[in-house]
Amino acid sequence: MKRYLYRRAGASFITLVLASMVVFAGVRALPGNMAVALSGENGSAAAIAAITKEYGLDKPIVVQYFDWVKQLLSGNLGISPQTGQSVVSEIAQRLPVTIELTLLSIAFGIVVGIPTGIYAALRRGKAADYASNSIAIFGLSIPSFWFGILLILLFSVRSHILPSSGFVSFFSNPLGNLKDMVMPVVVLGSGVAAILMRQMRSGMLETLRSDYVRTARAKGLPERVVIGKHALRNSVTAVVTIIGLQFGVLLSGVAVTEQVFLLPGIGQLTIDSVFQRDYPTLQALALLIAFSYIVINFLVDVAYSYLNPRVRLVGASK
Amino acid sequence: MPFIFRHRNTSAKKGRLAGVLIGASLVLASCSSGSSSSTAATTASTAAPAATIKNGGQIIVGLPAAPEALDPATEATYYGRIVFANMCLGLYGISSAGLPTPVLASAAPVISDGGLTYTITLRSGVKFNDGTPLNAAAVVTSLTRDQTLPTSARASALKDIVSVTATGTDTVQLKLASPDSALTTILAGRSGIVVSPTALAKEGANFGQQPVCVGPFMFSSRPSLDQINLVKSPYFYDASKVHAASLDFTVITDPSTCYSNLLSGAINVAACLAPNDVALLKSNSAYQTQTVITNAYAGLDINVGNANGYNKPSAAPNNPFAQHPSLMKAFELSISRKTINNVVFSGINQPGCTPLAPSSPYHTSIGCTHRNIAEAKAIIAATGVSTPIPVTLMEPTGTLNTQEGEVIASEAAQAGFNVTVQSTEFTTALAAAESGNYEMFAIGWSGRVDPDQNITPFYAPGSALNYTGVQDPTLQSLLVQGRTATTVSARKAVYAQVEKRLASDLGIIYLYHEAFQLATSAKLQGVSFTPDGIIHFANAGFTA
Amino acid sequence: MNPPLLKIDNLSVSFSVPGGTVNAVRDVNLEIGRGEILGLVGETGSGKTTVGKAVVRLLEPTSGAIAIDGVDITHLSRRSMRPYRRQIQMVFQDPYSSLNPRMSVEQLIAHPLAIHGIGGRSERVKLVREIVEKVGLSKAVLGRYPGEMSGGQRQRVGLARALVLSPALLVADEPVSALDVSVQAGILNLLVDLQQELGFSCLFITHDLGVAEHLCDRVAVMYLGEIVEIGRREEVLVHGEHPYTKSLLEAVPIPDPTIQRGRERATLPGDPPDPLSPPVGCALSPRCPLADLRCEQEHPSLMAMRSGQTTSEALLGGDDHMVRCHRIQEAGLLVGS
Amino acid sequence: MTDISVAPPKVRRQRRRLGVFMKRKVAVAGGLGIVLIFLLAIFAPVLTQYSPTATDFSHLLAPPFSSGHLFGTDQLGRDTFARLIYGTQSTLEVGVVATLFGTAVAVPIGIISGYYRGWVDSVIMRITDVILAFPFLVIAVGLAAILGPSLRNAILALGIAQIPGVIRIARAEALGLREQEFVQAAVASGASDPTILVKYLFPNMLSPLVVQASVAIPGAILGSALLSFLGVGVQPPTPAWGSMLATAQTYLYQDYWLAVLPGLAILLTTLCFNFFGDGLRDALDPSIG
Repeated sequence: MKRYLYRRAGASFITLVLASMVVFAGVRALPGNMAVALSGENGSAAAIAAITKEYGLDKPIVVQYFDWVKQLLSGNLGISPQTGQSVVSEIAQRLPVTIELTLLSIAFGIVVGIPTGIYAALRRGKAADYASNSIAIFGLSIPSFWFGILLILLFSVRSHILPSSGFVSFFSNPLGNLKDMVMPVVVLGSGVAAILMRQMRSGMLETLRSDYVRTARAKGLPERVVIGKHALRNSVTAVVTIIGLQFGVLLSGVAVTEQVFLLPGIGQLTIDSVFQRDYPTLQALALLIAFSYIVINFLVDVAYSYLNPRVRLVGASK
Repeated sequence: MPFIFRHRNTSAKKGRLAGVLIGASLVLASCSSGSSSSTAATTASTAAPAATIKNGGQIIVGLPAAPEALDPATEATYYGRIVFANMCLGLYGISSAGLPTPVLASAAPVISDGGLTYTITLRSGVKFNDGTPLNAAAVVTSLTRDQTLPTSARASALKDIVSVTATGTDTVQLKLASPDSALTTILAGRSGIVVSPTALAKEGANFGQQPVCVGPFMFSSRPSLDQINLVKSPYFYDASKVHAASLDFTVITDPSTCYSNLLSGAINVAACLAPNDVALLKSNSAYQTQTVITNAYAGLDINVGNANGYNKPSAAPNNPFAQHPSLMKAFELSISRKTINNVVFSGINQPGCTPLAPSSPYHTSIGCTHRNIAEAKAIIAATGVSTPIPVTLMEPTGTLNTQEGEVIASEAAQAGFNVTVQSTEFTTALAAAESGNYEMFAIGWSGRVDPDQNITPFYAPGSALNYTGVQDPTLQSLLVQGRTATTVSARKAVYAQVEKRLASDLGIIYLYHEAFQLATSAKLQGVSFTPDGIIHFANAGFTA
Repeated sequence: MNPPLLKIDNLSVSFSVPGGTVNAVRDVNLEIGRGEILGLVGETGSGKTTVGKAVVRLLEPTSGAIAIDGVDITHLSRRSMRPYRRQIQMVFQDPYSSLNPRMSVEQLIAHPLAIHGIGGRSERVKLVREIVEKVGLSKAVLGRYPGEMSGGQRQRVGLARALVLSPALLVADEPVSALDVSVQAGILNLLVDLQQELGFSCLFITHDLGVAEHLCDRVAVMYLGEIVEIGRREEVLVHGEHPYTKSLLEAVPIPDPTIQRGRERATLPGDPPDPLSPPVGCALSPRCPLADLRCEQEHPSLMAMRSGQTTSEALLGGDDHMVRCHRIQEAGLLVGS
Repeated sequence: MTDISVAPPKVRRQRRRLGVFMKRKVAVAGGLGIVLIFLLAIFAPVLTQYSPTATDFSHLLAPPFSSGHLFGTDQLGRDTFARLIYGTQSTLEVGVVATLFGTAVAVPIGIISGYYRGWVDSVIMRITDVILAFPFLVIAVGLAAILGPSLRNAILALGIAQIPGVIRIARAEALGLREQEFVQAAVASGASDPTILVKYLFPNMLSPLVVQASVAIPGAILGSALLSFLGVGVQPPTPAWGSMLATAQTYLYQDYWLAVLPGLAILLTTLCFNFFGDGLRDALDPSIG
């Protein structure tokens, strides 16, 4: 087991290193460089030279990369040329917003998706099953930006129930914070709920058909125990995997929702940085997203290998 | 920067680019000219009723893009100027008539030595927003920093100043290398902002995170890039006239969101609206709108001599306009500036065919060509080029820009131009323009006070902004005359010829002068929107 | 003396798994003569399938050698292995997963012929029809897909696919254990008939002693990767001496597929040890009623029941009933003398 | 492993048939919807007299059912109905071609990765991890910035975005299949690797791939709508639902129909594909239920 973990961690590390290289090269492959973008319309040669020098853009890209890695290792992600703030503090300000949005969306997905999935599986073939499945497909099909706009039209513009946008910290105004989060969470969470519902339903059906659930029923165990204890527990592995993957998807996919609801998270910052050629911020962000994706993947794999030891043995026979 | 909903007025994007200007980017009539710039239309849809303004209240302003770090020496965006105008006053400012007016200085500078020495006397009893008194030494510190800081965005504007000395506690003397009549104007921009030496010593390079200047409001916090909070300053010399308790700026990139936020009351001042939404608000008595026509303009750059990049020798690229320059006139005749303005911009901009704003004292009305398909077709026929003539029009991404391209394509098609609109991400488009990798590029300029700065950078050989690669000796000699002429009337005469020359389609087809728009809650009075597009809240407050 | 058709010398196969190394097969020696059926019996996980897969080279041995007709094929390249592939064919345990569901019966059986370039198109068709008839299927099934057939029919297709190449050796890995009992006998009888008709040798892997007794000439019993007893059918299955063999024999077969699993389990107390850390001494010692200190400390070797000689010596003397047990060797010597 | 059930097969079969029939109705509806959408794309010129690109500056933002325009006009006076109908063409092109491209590239890589495992697999998996770790939007914006915006590059970006996921699916299938006895049987009978990959592995992963594609097509349509929002998708004046939606945001308060209609079109199309894919999944892989 330990060796498996080490191997898996090693692979993750390699992925991260590769990712950092791709980020670095990719950012520099964008047309128009940072010095030009920054010094802007009237950038004098002197200003361009100053920026070029300050950010070391005149050095060979390999040297720049190692300079950056050196910086990274000392915990310094540089200064954002757009804001003059350190990239670390800029991200630190925004990350909690994105994480809150992501966590709440997953929570929403779990709360809505899992019970619906169980219910649909138990009522298999009945109207309720088709209805919930159809709604789930609906949830998967609706364009998130459009959904967001519709919600704003309905709940903010027509009826002033919810704020159309904005963000207050949970710690300064918990109720306001939750109100701000309702619509974005519904938009993002509906997709998660749909996926979880479908996964839960098919997992449940599979377990319900299995021998040991049949045995448990035959033994006369009450239905609630059979479902709660046996079937549910058995569907958990797949659901854990999905939640982990969704976490990664959401972290990197919140940009649109953040944009629609004006949430100051990292998604929007990422896109802004692309457009502004803010190399330090963009590099840090892409690495952060890659890192969190890899870490989540790693955790899911580890969790999975604990839940289902057969995974570990893949690679055993030749 | 907008991401999805990039249908902001072109001004936002160009303004951002434009923001990265030298300090003298304020739009106003030159101080040496006596001519008025009253044509800058400041119109309020609802006449401001004379109601009493209460003290207190929170003004929340929606801006379409975020300012950079709030350091007057390095900040370079238009939206940064709006923030500074309310917390970082300069030696001079711009009056509502568009003229430089003393702010921290007590009077206009005393110019001596044949224009080489400027003596500025400071207003007395002024304190920075940390209580530090304003004196000549502080001015010297700020100006020297503007000139010497490596990342300074002000250095080039101040390059003519050779020395700055405090000749008394309240007097500063500037020595110039050569006479520069625009200096007062420059000092009415960010270059003239005086920062607290105490705060500067304390914060050093981080001054932009905790800026301290003189102003009606003082910096409170910036919890994120998109949120700037100011509070009323107790140190301000004119604090009795400041009504609002706080002034917050919040960035809203999406105009629809801006609109819904204004309607829901989340903001009470909107500088982030789309033209069509402003038009909607005009009929809503709960809001008032203001529009100013600025020095910013938009046009179509046509690649006639930039085959290999702006810094390479001029060479004609392989496109119909470079091969047959008269096609530019045909193209101009095939489109209607008025239609573009009405369809895309709800009629808010001012159609025009020169780089000089109608309000500029150097502007001479020459009468633009009007759409004339028959004439356009005749010109095309004369060139012998077979139609339809394929043209690729590069438009920066954004809904309004794309629509502008589509209107142009739709109109030019009738004359025989097959225009393909190529929506291109802004920085990518700039890179393509610099390297000469384009045919036609819809791009504007944020505008300058001095006419030369609105023309020369785009026509000078080897200039980074000379995307078209045009080389016109006649124009060059006229521009030299314009720079060396000393009187306003003499310069005006030169620029009349320049405008005429430019109207003959050298490489840029000018389309319109941009309007900036503002919508405020009707309850908020005393908001002053000056012709330079700057919003002043010093005397603003709520009525009920 | 001609070499035996199949000779396995000191075959070991180990897998590295995250917790260490599992020695699935340890020092196995086996010979199969022409026309002989050797039964390889043992519990699930005893390594019998691994031996089978190593023989058809689906698994790489860690050490040891496998020879066909005296030719060492252990390390042959893919290409040089090809002619020998034709000689060794395998029938798999699960007829549901051993047939490509996207191929028709005809394609399934003809494909090995095509791979080995046997015959022209028409000849292949003929060969396929012949073998299909031989395995007791009608020509009507040729166009069918595996999903449309019963388990018994599928296993007949599996047999046909293996035998169409006229192999010299058939490795049959529990060919009936996945089938209903009612069908099992039919397949087994078919196998016996075909073997007699075609004369191939067979390595028959099973956990079912009854099946082995019905079919095999000789039987080898495996436990934890080792052969613990080997000999002629009646020597092992009637007079089996190894405590493990005995426990297998004591487990009375019950003709009910739902209890089939129980039959794989010997009646010894406890479970087989963790293959990651096998006992130092005799593999069976933790479960064996006869085990003493020596059994726990010293690994017994395989010795002839009557002569007490080690493998090669005993074989020369025609003594081919061998047991891997300290206690039985002691007792057996007494009996034999 | 196979379960040999002792349950009476008749009852089971009947119950399943009923379920399958019910599900099939929805799937058939989805399939018919897809056919209808394709027909709309093909017969667009017959269905409307208006050109989707013809502007009419005298009838801007006309509401639905006015001045001869069924769904009204847009901000440039173009007929919204015509733009919606013609928009199916580019929308479908993006969805289908991007998915075909992504699948065609990814499947061989995934099969090789899963079948050979070892270092080949490690290298491929690391690379796909790296791609997966990047947000799709950054890849899309980057590609569009580097290659320039066009329909072809939008398709390229959307196709590339699908590759890692499809590789994973193909690899997982190959990993599972290679342990299947019929693949081992092929090895044992001396089949060459190319034969095994093409004849044994690929045909047996078709159903998950087809299902994946039926989900990926609507995914790509949604993605192209996003790209249009970024201005890096389908170029004007070609009508595409995504760019129509993007433009409509500006006129949300004047003419909300402009946003509602293309949004509905995207929703209905993705619904059809998803329903169809769902039914397909059930038909091809009954174990999912």
